[in-house]
Amino acid sequence: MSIPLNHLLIFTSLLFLTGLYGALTRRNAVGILIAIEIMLNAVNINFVAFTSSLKNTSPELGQVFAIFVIVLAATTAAVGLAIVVAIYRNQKTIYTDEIDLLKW
Amino acid sequence: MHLPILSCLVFLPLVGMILIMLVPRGRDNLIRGIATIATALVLGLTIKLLAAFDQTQSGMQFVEHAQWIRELNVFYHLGVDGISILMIFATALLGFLACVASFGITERTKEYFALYLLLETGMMGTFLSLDLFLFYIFWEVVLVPMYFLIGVWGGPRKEYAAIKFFLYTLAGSMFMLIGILALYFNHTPHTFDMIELTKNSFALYFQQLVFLALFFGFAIKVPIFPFHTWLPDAHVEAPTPISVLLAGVLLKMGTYGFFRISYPILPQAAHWFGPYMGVLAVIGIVYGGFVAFAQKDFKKMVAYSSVSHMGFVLLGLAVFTPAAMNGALLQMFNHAMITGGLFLLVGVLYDRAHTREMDAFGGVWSKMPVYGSILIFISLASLGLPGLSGFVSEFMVLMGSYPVYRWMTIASCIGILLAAAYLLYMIQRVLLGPLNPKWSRLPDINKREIFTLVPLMIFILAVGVYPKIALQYIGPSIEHLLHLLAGKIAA
Amino acid sequence: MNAVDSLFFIRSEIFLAAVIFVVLILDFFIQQKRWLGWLSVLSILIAFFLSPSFYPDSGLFFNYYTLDPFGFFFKTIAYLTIGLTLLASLAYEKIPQKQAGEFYVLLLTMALLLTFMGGATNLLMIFLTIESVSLTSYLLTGFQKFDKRSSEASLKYVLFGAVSSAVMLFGMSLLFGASGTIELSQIGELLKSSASIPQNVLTQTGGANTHGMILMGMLFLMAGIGFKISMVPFHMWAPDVYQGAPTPVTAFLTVAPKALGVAVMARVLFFAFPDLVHKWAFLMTWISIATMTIGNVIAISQSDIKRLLAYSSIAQAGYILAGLATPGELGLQATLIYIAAYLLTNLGAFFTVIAIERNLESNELEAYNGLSVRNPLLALVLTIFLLSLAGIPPLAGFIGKIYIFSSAIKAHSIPLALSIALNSAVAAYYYFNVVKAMYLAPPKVKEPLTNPFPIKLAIGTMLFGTFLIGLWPSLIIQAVVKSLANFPIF
Amino acid sequence: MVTYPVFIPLIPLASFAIIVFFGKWLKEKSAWVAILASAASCVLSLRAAWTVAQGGSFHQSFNWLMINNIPLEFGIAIDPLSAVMLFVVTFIGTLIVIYSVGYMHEDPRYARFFAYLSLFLFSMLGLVLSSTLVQIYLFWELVGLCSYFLIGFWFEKKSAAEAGRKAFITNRIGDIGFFLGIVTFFYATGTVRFADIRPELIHAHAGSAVLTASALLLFCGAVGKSAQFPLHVWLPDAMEGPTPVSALIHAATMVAAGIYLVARLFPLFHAFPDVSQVIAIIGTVTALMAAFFALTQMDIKKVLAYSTISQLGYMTAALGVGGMTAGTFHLMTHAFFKALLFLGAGSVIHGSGVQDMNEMGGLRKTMPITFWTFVMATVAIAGIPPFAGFWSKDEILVRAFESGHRIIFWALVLTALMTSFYMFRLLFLTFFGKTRGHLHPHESPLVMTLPLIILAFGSALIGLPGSPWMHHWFQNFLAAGHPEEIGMNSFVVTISIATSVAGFLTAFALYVLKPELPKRFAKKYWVLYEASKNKLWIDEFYQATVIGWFKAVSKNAFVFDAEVIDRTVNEVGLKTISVSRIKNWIDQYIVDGLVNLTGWTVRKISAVLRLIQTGYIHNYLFVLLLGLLVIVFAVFNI
Amino acid sequence: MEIFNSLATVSFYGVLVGILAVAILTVTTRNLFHAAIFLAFTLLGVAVVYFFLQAEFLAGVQILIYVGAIMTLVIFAIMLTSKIGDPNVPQSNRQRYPALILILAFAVFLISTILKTSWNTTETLQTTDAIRLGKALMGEFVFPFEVVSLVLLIALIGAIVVARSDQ
Repeated sequence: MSIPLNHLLIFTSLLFLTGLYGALTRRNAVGILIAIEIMLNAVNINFVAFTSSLKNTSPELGQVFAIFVIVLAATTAAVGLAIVVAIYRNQKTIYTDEIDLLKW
Repeated sequence: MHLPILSCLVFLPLVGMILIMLVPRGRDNLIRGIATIATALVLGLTIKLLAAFDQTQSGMQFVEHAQWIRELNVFYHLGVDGISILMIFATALLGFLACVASFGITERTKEYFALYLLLETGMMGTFLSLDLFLFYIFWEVVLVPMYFLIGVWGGPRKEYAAIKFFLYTLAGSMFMLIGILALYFNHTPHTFDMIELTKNSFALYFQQLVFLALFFGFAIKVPIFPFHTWLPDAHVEAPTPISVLLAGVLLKMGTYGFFRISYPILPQAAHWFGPYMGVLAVIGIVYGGFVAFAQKDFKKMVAYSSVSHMGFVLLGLAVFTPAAMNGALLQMFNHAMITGGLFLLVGVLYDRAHTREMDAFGGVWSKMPVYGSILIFISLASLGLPGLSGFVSEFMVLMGSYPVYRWMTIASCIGILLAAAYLLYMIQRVLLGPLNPKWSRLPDINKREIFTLVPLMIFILAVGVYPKIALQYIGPSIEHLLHLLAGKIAA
Repeated sequence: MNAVDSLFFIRSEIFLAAVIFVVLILDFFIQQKRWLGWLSVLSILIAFFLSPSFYPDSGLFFNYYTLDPFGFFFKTIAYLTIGLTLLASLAYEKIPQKQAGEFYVLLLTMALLLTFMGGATNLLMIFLTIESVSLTSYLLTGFQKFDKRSSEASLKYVLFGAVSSAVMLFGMSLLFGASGTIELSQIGELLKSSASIPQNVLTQTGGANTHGMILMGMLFLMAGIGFKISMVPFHMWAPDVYQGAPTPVTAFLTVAPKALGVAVMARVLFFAFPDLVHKWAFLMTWISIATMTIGNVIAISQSDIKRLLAYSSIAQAGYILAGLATPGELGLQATLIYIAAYLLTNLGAFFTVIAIERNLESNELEAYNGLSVRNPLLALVLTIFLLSLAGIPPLAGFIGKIYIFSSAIKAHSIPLALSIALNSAVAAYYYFNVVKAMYLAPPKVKEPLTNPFPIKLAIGTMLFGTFLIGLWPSLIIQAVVKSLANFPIF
Repeated sequence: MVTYPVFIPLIPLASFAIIVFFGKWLKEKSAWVAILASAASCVLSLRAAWTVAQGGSFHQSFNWLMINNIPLEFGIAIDPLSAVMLFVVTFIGTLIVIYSVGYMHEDPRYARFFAYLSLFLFSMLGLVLSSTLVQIYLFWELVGLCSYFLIGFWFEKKSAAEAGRKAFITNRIGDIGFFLGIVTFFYATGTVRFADIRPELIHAHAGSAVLTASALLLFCGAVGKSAQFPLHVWLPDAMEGPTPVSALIHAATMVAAGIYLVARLFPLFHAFPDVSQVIAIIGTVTALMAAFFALTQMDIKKVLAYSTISQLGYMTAALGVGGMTAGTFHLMTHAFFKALLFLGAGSVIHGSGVQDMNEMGGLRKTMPITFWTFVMATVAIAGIPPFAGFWSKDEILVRAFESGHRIIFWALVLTALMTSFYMFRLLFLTFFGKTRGHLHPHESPLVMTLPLIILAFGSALIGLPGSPWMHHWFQNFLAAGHPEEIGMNSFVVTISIATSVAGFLTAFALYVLKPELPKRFAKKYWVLYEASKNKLWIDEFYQATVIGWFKAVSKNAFVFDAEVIDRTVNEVGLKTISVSRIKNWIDQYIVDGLVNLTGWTVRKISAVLRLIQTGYIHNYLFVLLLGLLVIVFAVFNI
Repeated sequence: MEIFNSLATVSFYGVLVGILAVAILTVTTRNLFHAAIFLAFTLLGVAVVYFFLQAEFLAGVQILIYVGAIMTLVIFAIMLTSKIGDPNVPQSNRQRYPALILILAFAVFLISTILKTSWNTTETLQTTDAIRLGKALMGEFVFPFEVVSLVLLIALIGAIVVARSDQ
């Protein structure tokens, strides 16, 4: 291990929070989806880092987990973007602060 | 074949309801017939029950006991004793009479009578249940038809009155449920059985908490000051027969709860809360009387008079003397008859004149001599004229409460004075004085209406002249209850 | 248990998977899509009866799918919900007829995924199934793809869901790091052993101190599951989604994913964190109170019946969580019983709403005015469901409420008990607003309402169930007791 | 075994029932039912009284209620006291029922009137025959009820209806005291049976404060019913009723029930000198005050009403100073001559059609029978020997004199003077001089004059059994073996006769010789005149204080109910609107309640909270994370 | 070796800082198209991190699926919804500062918790290879694997249904 696990963890936390910030502040639905991808990547680094450097676990476990995360992230992105396309078709916008038919 | 008479009492109306639901819409006479027959059968069975009832026994009779929910130790447990028998009878009688009085309902008859019968099932079940779980269920079952009966067939502000009634009572019963469950869990083995629970020895602190929880449920129903504000609204808006049941039976469910649940199961707490209940009772008596006096609406006046009269029941409960307890229970019965009658009479007038403003009338007695005489008769009973039933129970309560709470008793006497004041004032404004020419064509009370009133008058007079006919049923049970209370309180 | 041996036990799931493909293929050939719907309903029924009559001793597929009584209970719930939703959607014309086949496929897949969700006992499967269920739900929500509201709902759903699952995943990664395992029960073991060793010894021996990570992981994980349950403060998506989604989907969404979310939550809390019970029980108490209160209070000012029921279902989630807030045998029983009762009642209510919506083309409360005249039976049925939701005896909802109350009182959780009591009164108010509209308000038009058979069947089933459980609660209680037979209870 | 006295009250009850249920068919014949019934019970009463006079007694009862395991009996008991009352009630009652046939004919509610009379007779006889305090209370209320009905018999007249209510409520006030007195008495002694109330029992509790209070409270009942100060205000108003009613109920019998009660409980009052003193003072004050009021009244019935109050005060005072037999004696004599006076007045009203003495005068010629019987009665009440009033009044004065209460004695003497004066004033104003109004008076029919004649003989003779000429037979009979010492005090006799004559002379001077004098006196002593005429403004005082206060409390309680309990803070905005709609004021207030307050609050909270659901997904996400942060923070810190 | 190691460490830190920087740009840039490009760099950076962690297979997967598939999808979506890429339109909503505060609070909380944490780490990284991963996927993880494949299929069908604009 070249750097301490905690340092890497701080990095992934910050990366995760960066993504979160994006999710919170983006107006554009696609932008939010992009931000979510960043968050998921942070999580994946966590899994890989843990599985590689911890004593009481196998190196495959975390990596397989990460693979599943990637696959589902891809699916989510696909579904999410399909929905974005659908809403663009219906409401001609994908800005979240313009999409408020349903409220209160 | 041994007839499970109590189950019949509870479920006969339900059968009637199902039959009515099967009848096609529009067959009003058939529907009325079914409802009348169902309620008449209940009344008949009740009379049979009265005849078969062993007056010397203090315990439960005609007990029906069957397991219902094994996992919760819930039983289908019905029984009747001196405490409940009069209320059963009052329910059956008023149920029948109010059903006859409901013939005037012409709108959505099918729903009306179906709900009406459901209501009767609920009321009967409440008075007959010996299992808290069952009791609670019936208690709640009463609420729903009541909501509709007020809400659909009520007066101009029916929606408001109905939901107010419903929410008030529901909130109360939620607290009651908490109390019931607390009892359940603190008794080993866990049980909802009222009889079993009386054998407990809960700590005082626990008893007080549970008593308070139950108190909210019962007090709202009674209603005890300051939980009474739903009552005038509900009464004013409800159709006449429903007002009758509301005042005649539903209010008693609250005080019955004290007799049946709070007192035997939580004796020390009951004793501890006695003085506070007494104070609330006196406030209710006097306050209700004063407010009744200020009313312009006939029905509202009667409604507030209920607050005042139910205060006597509470006062009787607050002291632990035989006279007061007997009196309180008798007052429940008497008030059912008297107020039931008064509401019927208000209804008679309202049906004809379409107003309840007392000032709008005047001199009606000369146009409606029979009506006027009946109204005066029942009003006199309500104001506690000796020889009529109201006097006996109020007398017993005051007699019983005097040695315990002297000043409260004296203060309650103001209530008696007030009763005379507001009832005579009512009579004056409605019946006496010069005839308002607007009412020169009022027809007198008709035969059907008289038919609904005569039985009530008979009981008012009979109990007033010879109270033993009612007291003989309740005496041993009250004695038993007091004995139980005395033992527990001393311990 | 290895994969080959496991196959025997998942025959119903395999059957269902096969049906999914069959329907997909038949979709190309059959123009009358409702036959596909009936086929789906039938296959759900068959699949249910194909379930093995006994349970394996260990988790299937190397512990990636646990088939136990607890899971079976939720499987029943999932199948029931899906089956009835299928029935109801047969009568829901707003689903584009062309895509109806895919709609049924999605629902069938949902049934399968929910089953797996109920059998998930490790973090990977939890993530996988929650995410898959969510994905399918997003699609179902957006299925009325030319409806602005539907697609808006699904957009909000997908964005909210994706963020929640990212948060959950982050928590999972921390848990994985802290324990080195993804098995819930092993996490529990580890926590137990680390709790028994004093902290200072650990640091001296160069051991790990991951307490903070575990706690953080647990909470993040709970957030992700809470999103499914729509518990406060992770509920914000729910009203919009429930309102916007096609009504049968709403019916389904308010019940099944929520129930399964609770199942997962229970498994996580009881298997992985029994030693943190004091923390999460406290948390659950207040979350439960907040959930029921916010749901009920906001529901009061709603005028759209779907949105009203959406908030109501948030509140109901609060009651369900109350069972978890008072951990113990009774609490769990309460949770399960409440879920069952809630399923019957809430589905019933929504189905009735579907039946009305079909005719009125509106979900506004005003449109319900005088419904009791236009269709007395429907009004009566909806009233009964609403009463059951309000917890009035002798209906299913009452049994649930009694149990929830009991568990709160038995655990001496006075705030919880009081909150349930007050909330019940508040809830009654808005339920009765609907009743008021139906019975007390005069109708604008008098024409009667008519409905096709499937929806009647669905409503009838629910009505029967509501009364059955209300009058014969032993039935559900016994089932629940059985399903909790080997659930770890402390 | 049921003995015949049981039927004494039951026969009128049966008559009542018959007339109520069959009145429609009986019509005029209802009167005969009532007459027969009262005559029958009169006969039975006489027989019973005869038996008692022979030393017998009746007592019959059954258990009515159990109060804390002490049985409360219900029954009849006849002793000398009740025998006297029985005689008075049934005898006078029968005469008045007969009289009513004439007086009430042509009234649309003719049958109902006789039903009420029968009911009253039943109640009054029940009262007299009661064997316990509770029972007496029961009938006490019933007679009050009959009085209420009969005062308001012409209920179309607002004043009549009002008067009935006033009577009932005023009585109720006294009755509450009575009721509490019974309760306290019961708990102090453990019994309410009259048979148990003997000096021995009372002595066992001598000096007991509770029993003192009890005695005072019991006396409250008498104050109400016998119209003693300060509850006398109802009786003059009660004259709104038909005159036979005034005669029977508000002069002869019912109002005497209070005196009867005090006499009944004499051992109790006698044992507490303080209480006796209160009774004596109240009696005296009442007697003096009412006589003073009677001086200036111009309504013939009002004069008689105040006279009744005054005479009742006399009796009360007698009982207060220890003259049990004296009081009772006066009760009996008063019943006769006052009934006669009222019936005579009734006859005058019937014959002339007016009640105001300003319009009368000179009726002597047109109504001779009425005039002569009226003279008999006036002489009796004025205390001219040997008529009835003289003997009883004299005995009371003797009692008062011997008791040593000088002020009371002189006050009573003054009362006697005024009595004589206002009675002769009435006589002169009505029958002498010239007719002042436009009247066409005629003599009443026989059915009315016959009772007058009988009563006139009664008024003349009924005093004799108590006179020294018959060795105080009556007093001995009443004291039943414990004869009180009856002294003839020549000083008192002289004073008594002197006052009577003085009263007569003054009246004669003022109203026959110089009819213009009274007006001058009225101007000169206008303070006294106005005080008397306006009855010391007591009614007005009550109206302003007690009744006003009562109404205010009632109104405020209702407002409190609507505003505070039912409404509270609710909708400050609406309040401003409601000011503009004062008509719907109360409605507006009832709309909202504590429940509504809660409901309103919840609805408002709801309306605010739903705004959190902005519809913007980024806000939702923000809430999610904020919530998570809060949760994490909370859980880490517990 | 020592120098190589420290060089690797320094470059690792450098990569991490770089990723963070690019990620921040991704979420803040006004041009959505630029954001997509920055995302691609972020994802590439993550792949580099996997290399550092000696998870070569995963790094490959990352590049293939993310940079290949997801990026394509994203850009495709941006194109489809056109105009949106206009840099003059503000790309962040009005809750920027509250969000920043929230994120900072989270950061403080997370980092302080992480700093309190110690791990039971191995001396050297545990490594694995594609074969073992493949065996695991088809062995122990076969069930989730199958489930995911089913989900993928159905989700894609669903996505197509929803996205297609037929009538």
